[in-house]
Amino acid sequence: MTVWAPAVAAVGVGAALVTGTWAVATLDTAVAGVVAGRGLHLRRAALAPLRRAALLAGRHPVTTERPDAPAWVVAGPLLLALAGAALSALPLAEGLAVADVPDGLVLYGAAMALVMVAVFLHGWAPNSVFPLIGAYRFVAQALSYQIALFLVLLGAALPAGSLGLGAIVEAQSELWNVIRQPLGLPLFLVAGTALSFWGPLALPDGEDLAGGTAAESSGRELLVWRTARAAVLVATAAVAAACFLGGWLGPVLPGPVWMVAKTLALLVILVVPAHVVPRVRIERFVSFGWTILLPLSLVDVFAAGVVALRTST
Amino acid sequence: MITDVLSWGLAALSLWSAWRVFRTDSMMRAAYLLLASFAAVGALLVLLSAEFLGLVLVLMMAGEMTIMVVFMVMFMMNPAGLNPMTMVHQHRAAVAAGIVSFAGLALVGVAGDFPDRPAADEVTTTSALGFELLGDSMLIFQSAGVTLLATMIGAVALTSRGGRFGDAHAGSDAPALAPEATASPAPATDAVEEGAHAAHEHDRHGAEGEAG
Amino acid sequence: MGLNSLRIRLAGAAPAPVFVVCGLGGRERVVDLYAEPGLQVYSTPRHAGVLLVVGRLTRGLVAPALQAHDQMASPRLVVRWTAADGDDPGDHGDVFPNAVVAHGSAAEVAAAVAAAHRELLAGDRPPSAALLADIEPAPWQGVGPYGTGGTGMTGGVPFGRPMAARAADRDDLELDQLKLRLGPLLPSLPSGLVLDVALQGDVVQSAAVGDNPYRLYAGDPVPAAPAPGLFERACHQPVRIAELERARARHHLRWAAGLARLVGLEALGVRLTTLSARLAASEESAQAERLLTRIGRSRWVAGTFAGGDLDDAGLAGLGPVARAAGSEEDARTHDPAYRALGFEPVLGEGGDTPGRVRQRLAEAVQALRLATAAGDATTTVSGVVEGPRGRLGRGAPPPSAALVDLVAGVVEGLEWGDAVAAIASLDLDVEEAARHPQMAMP
Amino acid sequence: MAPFGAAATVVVAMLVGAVCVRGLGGLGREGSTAGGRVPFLGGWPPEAHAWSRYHARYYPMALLFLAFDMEMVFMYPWAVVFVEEGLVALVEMLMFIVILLLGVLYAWREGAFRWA
Repeated sequence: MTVWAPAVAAVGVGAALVTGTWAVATLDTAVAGVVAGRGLHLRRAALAPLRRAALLAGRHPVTTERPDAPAWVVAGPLLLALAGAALSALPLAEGLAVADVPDGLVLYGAAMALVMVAVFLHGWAPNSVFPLIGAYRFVAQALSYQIALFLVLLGAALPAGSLGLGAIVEAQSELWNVIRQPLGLPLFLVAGTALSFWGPLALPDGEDLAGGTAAESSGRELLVWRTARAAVLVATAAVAAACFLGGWLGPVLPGPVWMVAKTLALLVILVVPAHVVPRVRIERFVSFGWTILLPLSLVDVFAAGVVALRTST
Repeated sequence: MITDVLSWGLAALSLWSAWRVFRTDSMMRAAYLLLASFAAVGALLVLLSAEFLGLVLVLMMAGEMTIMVVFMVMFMMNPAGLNPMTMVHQHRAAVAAGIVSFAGLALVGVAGDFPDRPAADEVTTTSALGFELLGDSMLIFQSAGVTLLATMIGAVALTSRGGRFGDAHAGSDAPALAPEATASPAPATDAVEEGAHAAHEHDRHGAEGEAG
Repeated sequence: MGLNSLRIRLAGAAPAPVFVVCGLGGRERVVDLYAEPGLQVYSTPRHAGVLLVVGRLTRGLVAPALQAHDQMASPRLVVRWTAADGDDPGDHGDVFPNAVVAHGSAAEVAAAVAAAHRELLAGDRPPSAALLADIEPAPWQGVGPYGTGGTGMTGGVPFGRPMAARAADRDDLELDQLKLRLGPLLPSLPSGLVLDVALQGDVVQSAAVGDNPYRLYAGDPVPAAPAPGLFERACHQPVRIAELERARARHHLRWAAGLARLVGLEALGVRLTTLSARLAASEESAQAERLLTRIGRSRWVAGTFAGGDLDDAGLAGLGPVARAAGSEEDARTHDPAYRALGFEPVLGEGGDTPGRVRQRLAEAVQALRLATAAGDATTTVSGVVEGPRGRLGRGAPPPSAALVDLVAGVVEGLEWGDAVAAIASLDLDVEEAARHPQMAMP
Repeated sequence: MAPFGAAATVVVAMLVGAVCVRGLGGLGREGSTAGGRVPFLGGWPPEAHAWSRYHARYYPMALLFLAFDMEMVFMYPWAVVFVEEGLVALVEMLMFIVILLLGVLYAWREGAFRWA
């Protein structure tokens, strides 16, 4: 391994992040157009993210009176980097990963736990009421989904006997986890939507808070923040594809194509509710997270455990 | 070579951010600088082939430090450090405690029995830990569960206001001294004053406790 | 150079990012703006580059509009949407001297905004400079060891503002209370509503409605009275029931569009607004009916809204709000023409926010069905008409005046998101409240 | 060497993001005026700083989280050795989790997840 390998890896993950966020924004625009009754215009939807990005890139960011400037500068890039860290643990095909470490799930967990820090910093930094409320709301939200998110992934790791994402994919060569653990994928998608604070669970950046943690963001800063949010969604979909849909496994087509196709399919499932399901109340989500999501994910883990034991003996 | 440079850099980052914890005015910055310090230590552990421990340190500390920010902001006056203040109190005791703990840790570092070869790649700390937890340390593991349950119940009982039987204050009248005497309603105002007083005390003396 | 011009070309093709100031007589026009594909209306000026002033600015709106203008990131632009015949002169038009003036339909204005925005990006139009004086709020550095103007940890005015004061709260704790004046340009509140709230955490501890920005003061130019709407006309002359009920359904649909935006369903809001303009067509009417029924029945209403209880008392004449709480009052029950159609008021969906939401959705569906069934029947004139917000006519104050008084009580103790939804469920028109005889011309 | 790739990714993403936010002359005070720096509340300036002793009413739930965060640390190693250890592992973890779930049940009955 040469010294340049990490640099190449970083560029690769960066390219994946950029195309992924572009795909998310395109899907989002297309679905919004259909729901609004304007019909499906794929070409326009594909151009829309580039246009909006160009618009934001040319605008000078404004600060508030007495912001926590370092926190503001760190928040968006940190969120982007966390999505990048999660993606770097993901294998695109057998042996084709930046860092398919034996503790891949823990790496993913550490990155996703830090999402809470990035969002809190982003809401805290402007010293303004609505972002601040958004930040505290996200803490409540994160405390409610996080355990369930990690547990469900742990269930996927049980048959593999390893926390490495490559090993988890390989263990699905006979049967995908989505069938072996029917609860796993739906629970993960709910927790993942909460993690990416997207759609009905975009509570920290909600409309009632005039944009929440992003209420004081403008120009390039806003562009980085929106990109980072979409990148987290991409990472969520990609991890779900690897852990539940068998990642690169599939007939005829080469592995990376399967991985990308599965990720895109999951992205559609994640993006559509944003235009169909209304914002959930934070309290309702918190009690849902603790009294339904968490117990169900424990049930999922133990059911997965029983199944894994029966197949191994 | 790269590993050496990285480990020295991470050690320096860890020390620097730990030092900044006590030099900043903002509770939020103090907590997250501490998190940065922990993250650097976690990265050091990864370099020492203790991948699981390093990553899990970051995973836990991210949540823990955020909760610490939430609580510190609730408890402290001037939580953002808008007015300058000092995070260091009781200098002598603090210096003494610092020296003692440093000496203790240094003793472990110097006198401890460390392997002098890097661990083989196929040895993973994670599975070793797993066998330990399910084997010899099973009792410790299970009693941790009971301890955590006690912690949860204690925390909820102490903090939850609107319980399942209504407001926590209702029915919390002090028992009357004489059996016939009608109990006077619990003086809620006392509770307020006590709480406020305690919070005030905390603000004055609690900085180092919170930051540590 | 090539890259930059490409960026400008791309940016020019994006929907123009707009922040809306709703002036006098602008309310209905603002609703149409959200459905324009060439515009993207944002809920904070920080995301916007165009300040779009709809209708006439009043004295109470000048300072907030200037503030919002300066809060926009540069390069920025002001567009004023005046009525087709031009708004009266002397209506604070000089506040934005370099504003682009547009009039006509929402589509025409959207096109004008997009064109002006493209010129701005291409550098053919000078960006709007800051309008407020560039003075730090409190540069004074006096008393106190650190020159922040006070002593102790929380004293003084560090960086120009004091720190929040402590206050007791419901949980017997003493924590800081944020006293805020929210609105009149906060899009999550009805346009023009100024709310003085005390927040502890994200919970509204107390609230009071502030000065109505649409109120006119002595010496202000008096705008021409708006043309009476269908419901006002129905007080004095018979109108076709089909037309009246379609207008009611249209009103509720546009209210639902606003609510959809508030809960993050912007695209659904566009759909509802578009449908509201085409209710005369039977196909669109049936489509709207299906959509409203589906939303009202879905479990999401219960998941998205909660709290905001109002009891039956003191809601006389408040239409859907009163009926949701269990009142049976509906002026239409006294109209023989309605009775002939078998009209029965929709009753008692619940006196809280989800109840009011369901009530209004159900009433919109009922109105669409009545409109279909009514044929050529006309109303019987009795001087009183059941408007979409409540009873109109006989010199009664407009329902919004009473609805505004309900706001403070309904939001107390609610989490902010619930509070905003509770206010939206009241469907108040702040401008209509300002037309109350007691409010006008103090 | 794999972790270096992940680390490089994080560093590069941070740098690129930070350059976008800050490096190109952004997020400075230049170009903005005092009026524009006022936090957005809908038109009027705030009376006081927003940073304050914020009452996060969900604090009982935050304490509950700490216990479960601990539990995750035990569960990762457990998952790795699960298949090898077999039934013993399943039963032991089940015991541990049921004990913790009692805490959640109690908290839910006490209304720790409601705050408004």
